[in-house]
Amino acid sequence: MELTFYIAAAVAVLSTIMVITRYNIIHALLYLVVSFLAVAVVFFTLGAPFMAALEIIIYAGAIVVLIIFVIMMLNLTQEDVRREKEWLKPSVWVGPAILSAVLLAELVYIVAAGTSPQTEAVVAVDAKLVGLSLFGPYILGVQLCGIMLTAGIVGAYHLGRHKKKVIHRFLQERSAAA
Amino acid sequence: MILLWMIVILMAGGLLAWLSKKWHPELPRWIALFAVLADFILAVYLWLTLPAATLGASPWLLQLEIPWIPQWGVNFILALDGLSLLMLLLTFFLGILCVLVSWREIQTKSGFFHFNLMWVLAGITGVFLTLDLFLFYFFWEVMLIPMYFLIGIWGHANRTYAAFKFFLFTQASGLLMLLAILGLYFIHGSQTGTYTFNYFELLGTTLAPEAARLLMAGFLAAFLVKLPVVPFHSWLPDAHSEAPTAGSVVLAGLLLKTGAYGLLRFVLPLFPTAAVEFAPWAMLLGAVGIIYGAVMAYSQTDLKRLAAYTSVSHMGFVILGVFAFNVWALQGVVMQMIAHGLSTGALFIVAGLLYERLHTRDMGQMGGFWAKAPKLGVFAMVFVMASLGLPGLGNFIAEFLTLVGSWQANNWLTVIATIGIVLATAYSLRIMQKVFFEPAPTDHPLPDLSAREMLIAVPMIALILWLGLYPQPVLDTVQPSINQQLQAYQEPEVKEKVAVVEAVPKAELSIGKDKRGKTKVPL
Amino acid sequence: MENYIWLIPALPFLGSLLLILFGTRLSRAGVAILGVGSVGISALITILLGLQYLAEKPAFYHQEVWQWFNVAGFSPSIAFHLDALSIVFIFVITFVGFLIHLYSTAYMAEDMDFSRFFACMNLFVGSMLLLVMADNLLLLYFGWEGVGLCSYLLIGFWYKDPANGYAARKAFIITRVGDVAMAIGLFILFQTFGTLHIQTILSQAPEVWSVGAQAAVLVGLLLLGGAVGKSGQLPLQTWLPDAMAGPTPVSALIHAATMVTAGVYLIARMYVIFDLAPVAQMAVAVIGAVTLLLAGFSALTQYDLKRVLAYSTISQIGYMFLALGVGAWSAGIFHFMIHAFFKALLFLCAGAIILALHHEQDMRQMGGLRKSMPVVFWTFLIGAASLAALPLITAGFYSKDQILWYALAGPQGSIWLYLAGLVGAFITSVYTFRMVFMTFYGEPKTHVAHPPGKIITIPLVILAILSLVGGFIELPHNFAHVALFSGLMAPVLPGITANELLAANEWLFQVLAAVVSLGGVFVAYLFYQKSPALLASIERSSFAMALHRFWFSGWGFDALYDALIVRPYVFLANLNKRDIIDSFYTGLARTAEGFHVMISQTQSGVLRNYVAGVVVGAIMILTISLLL
Amino acid sequence: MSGAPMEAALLLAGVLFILGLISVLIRRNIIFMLISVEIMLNAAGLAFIVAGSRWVQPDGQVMFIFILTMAAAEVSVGLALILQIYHQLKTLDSDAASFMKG
Repeated sequence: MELTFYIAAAVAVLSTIMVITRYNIIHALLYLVVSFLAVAVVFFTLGAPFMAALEIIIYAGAIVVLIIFVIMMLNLTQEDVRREKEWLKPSVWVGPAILSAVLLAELVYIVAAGTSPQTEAVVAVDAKLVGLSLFGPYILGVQLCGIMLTAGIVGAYHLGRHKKKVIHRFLQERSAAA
Repeated sequence: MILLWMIVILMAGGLLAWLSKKWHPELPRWIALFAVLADFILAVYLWLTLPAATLGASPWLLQLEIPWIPQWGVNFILALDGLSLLMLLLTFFLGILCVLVSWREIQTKSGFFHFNLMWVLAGITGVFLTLDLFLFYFFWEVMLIPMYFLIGIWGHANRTYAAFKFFLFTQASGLLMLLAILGLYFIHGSQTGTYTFNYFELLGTTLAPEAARLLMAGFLAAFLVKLPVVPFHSWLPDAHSEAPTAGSVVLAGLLLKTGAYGLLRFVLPLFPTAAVEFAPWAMLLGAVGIIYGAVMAYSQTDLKRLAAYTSVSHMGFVILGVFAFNVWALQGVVMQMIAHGLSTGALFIVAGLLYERLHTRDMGQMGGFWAKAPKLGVFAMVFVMASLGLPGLGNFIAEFLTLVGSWQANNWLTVIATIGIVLATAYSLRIMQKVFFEPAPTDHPLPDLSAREMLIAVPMIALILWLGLYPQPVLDTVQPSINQQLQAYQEPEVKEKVAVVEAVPKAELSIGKDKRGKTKVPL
Repeated sequence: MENYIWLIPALPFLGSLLLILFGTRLSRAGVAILGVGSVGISALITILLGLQYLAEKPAFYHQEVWQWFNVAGFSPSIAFHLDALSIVFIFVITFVGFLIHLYSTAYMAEDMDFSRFFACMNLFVGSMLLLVMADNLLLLYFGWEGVGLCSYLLIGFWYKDPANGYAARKAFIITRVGDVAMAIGLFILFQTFGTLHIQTILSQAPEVWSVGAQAAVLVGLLLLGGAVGKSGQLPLQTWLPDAMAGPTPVSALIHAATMVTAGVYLIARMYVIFDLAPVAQMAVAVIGAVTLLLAGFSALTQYDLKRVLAYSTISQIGYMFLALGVGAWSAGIFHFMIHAFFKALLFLCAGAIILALHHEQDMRQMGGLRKSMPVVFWTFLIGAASLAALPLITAGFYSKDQILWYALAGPQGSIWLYLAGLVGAFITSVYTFRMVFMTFYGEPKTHVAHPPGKIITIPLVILAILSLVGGFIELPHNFAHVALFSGLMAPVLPGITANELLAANEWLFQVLAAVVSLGGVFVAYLFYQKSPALLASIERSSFAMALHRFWFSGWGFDALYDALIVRPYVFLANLNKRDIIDSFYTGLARTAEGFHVMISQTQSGVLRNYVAGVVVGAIMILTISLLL
Repeated sequence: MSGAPMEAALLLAGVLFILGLISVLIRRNIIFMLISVEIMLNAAGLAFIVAGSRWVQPDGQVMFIFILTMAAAEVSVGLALILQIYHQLKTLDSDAASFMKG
């Protein structure tokens, strides 16, 4: 089981690195799916099989599909890939990478310095328990999530809708000035 | 109930005035006038009918207590004693004048103007009446915001700047006071277990010296800025000079008095030991303020700015007197509050009348009005003389009593303050010289006072003369309150003084013997 | 009669009030009747009251009108206390005041602001009466400031000329400097005695303070400060010569006869304090002596007729201070009364001349008026003789002789004070007759336009008679010995005994004084009448010219104060016109604004920068929490 | 079932988070940024799962569900916004929208 974890973890990290280094969005998305799947495996090893399933369904499924739909609507071409390459020069990424590396180092230090608890056998927390606590003490959170999703739907519909006149007033001013 | 009515009449009058603009453009003025007049008549009625509180007994004449937010210990408490009664009389009197003086001056948005004016007055009335600290803070803000609009909408050229400055100074200091109020609330609550904002209950709070100092600093912040005392005065010249006439009159005549009132009502009784510690510094600030204000006033060329700095100078006497902790000084302070309200109000009215006619406040543009407008000249002369402290006018009684009192407390600062009188002469006479006597640089037509303006001028002159020649009714009205405020300072002495007050007036000789050696207030 | 005491000040106040309210609607005759009448009735009541006082000889009359206020035992009243001292003063104020009012109706007849003039004059008389009748120091202070106001209003009466306004303000402000000293004196008195009632203070002071007590000296000096300011004594004398900018009747009434002697009244009234404070009393004498000399020399050099008289007033009040300072209380008051007569007379004569010569005040433009204005000439001559203290016939001789005598022979007298007085007397008679010769003798230089009418000459004649016979109520004991005046004063002010040794030879000093006075007249005659060339030759020397300039400018006090006080004050005030403290707050606002500009730079709109900011923040927080 | 080491799992979450962060920082394409945010959210969720597993409590998984919901809502709104931006600016460059700083 431990081995499964390490392999899955390695896959997750590698595929994520691939995600962030791709120039073509579709390629990146494919790696992203791999990454999500690997994380799902990690969940499984951590004794959360239900979450693993959710991860696959929602992240690897719904969200990625949504993104792909949008990309399809945008009619991206080879030109965009070339521009992406142009944007991703070492001078651009070195600074943020160092910054993030510092952050990572600190995280590692914190995790390593923490009094490590004795590794015990992973006990699965079954979905029933999760459901009980979700509709028990966290009922307010569930309701809020419902509201948020509603807002998300309304917002997405409102923003995504094609209107005859699409130019925002800020841009109108700008084009008028130009 | 009558106390609540006073506030309600003003607030309702304000709303009605705002609405009535739609029906008839002149209606807001009349509604405002009648609202304030009604309040004034109520206050005068109270003054004449309520028996003067017997000395030694409770000074409170009327009280109203309604629970408001009981779980926080907030009550709607209104209470009237001699001090607040006098302040109310002043408020409503000046309120009437403000409506009258704006009759021609304010032509734009007159409905909203009168709404704001009424609500400022309502806020001031509330401040003078309430004895619940929560409510006090509420009214403190109520008088602030309409004032902001009065300056910001109907002011002169630089009004936005002045309005912001006024708002920032008073709001920031007011928040410090809120902190202090809350601090007092929690300390009292943790000591006794009853969390309350009730003034009477908070009076008994025993405070650690350190806490008392901090809490007093919070209250002082609000009151000293409002008063204003010299390093915190710089909002005042801008606000005064940019405000419309009615705004200046309310500012100088009333808003500054809320600071003085706060010192008397809250700082003195709540923090006796801390106040005694702070007294020399406060008196120093007062003396510095007297001199500094006078010097600044001398150099101004803007008539309203000059008058504003005279306020700074005169308010120096207030703080000098308050922290002298004796009956003479406090009587002088109360007198100063009233007399200064009238005299500086009058000076601003003069400035406003001149502005209405000439459209300038620059004294360099004025001159020779003595011949053209003799009535205006006499009006100005009387109040210029009042502001330099001429005997026979109210300010003299105020300043002399204050100085007599402060002499008992601190000789050198009193000497400095007295020198301020010479400087007051210098700037006051400069007004007369520049505006009325010197030949005019330009030949403006200058109509003399109209009947409406005479209606403003004559009562003011009559009142200031009355205050100067027979101030006893005023002094008697306020005496019990002052004894109350001073109780914490000189328990045995007050008793003695009470006896003195009751004694026949011709017993001066024996009093002189009693007093010797005892007149020095322990500090 | 004593029930009508309150009417004496009330009538002028009422007159003033009516004139302010209705003055513009009344005819000139109406204004004159109201203005003169109110003072006239006051004078009548005063004379009747005075006669009653002389007949009954009570200690004093007292009347309380109402209690002013009462704060914890501080309870001054609007109440009047009349004893011999006050009666002398109110007699002079109302009677001389009445004559001057009468005179003014003619003098001011042409003026636009006829009613304003009488309103102010009445207000002045009322305030002055309050001052001298007050039974407590606060009411006295009321009158004291009131007369200051009227003085201000009347000096600046012709306000169209800014110079007059300047003089008026100068007068008010300088006297206020003295008033501050006096106010502080009142604070100390109140702290010590718990009251400001004059008689109480006077009766208790010797019990509370021993002779020479520090507090007593302090109070004495502070009261002296007030007196010095009001009475134009050193070092606050500079306002008085400028005060001549006012109309001449004003100079006569306020700046010669009454208001400027308020200081004398104050010191005499509070004599007990000065008795207890020998240092303060000595200061009074010294200030008087120095002032009378300085002012005398300045008077020698003036060309403006009224300025000569102004300096002469300062000088004569110096004599009164000298008298008070050596303890010759009654002599000081006697000189006040006589001085009021002859100085008012001189001013009124000067006014008649000025009016006749179209407001010409320069003596160099006058001359030969003896023929064209005989009445004025004779009355002026009488006044001048009285001022110069010509022996035997003039009242001035008797009053001044007393002062000189006690300055030497009194218990506090000294040879130096006497010498100062004697030199002063000589100078007085020189400048007085310089005035007479320059104005009335020689060639006429300006045409006389309006010969003075009856209304002008009648007051002159009355005052002239008083200036002559007024002295006969108090004659030296070795010469007829009439002591009516000092007898009158005896219950109020302590008497004085002369040094035994000197007393034997008193006649010698009287003769000396007479000789000095006559010598002065002779010198004036020599220089200004007989051989002006002699004077011209002296004046040509550079030293004399410098001295002349120095004296002419009043010993440079004006320039000194201007450079030391006025200019720095105005400079500092103007320097700080924008209010330095405000710059602290605007600085605060600027700083906040600066930070705002700085921080708003970071809002670039580039999303990645914001993220970077978040990261940096996270790193910082983590680092801090790790390090701690 | 021998459990996976907690530290390693937490480190994995950290590494994934940092990778997402780097991507947000270096990418100008808005869609890439959105994808990176998803990675970061996922990493955060992983950390919750780890914690929940460590204490054998359901709360960690509850939190993950909340995060999931939020991510879904965020992606839908975010994509709608991207569409708008693309329509208006004809580019996916996030810097092009910097004039909206106000």
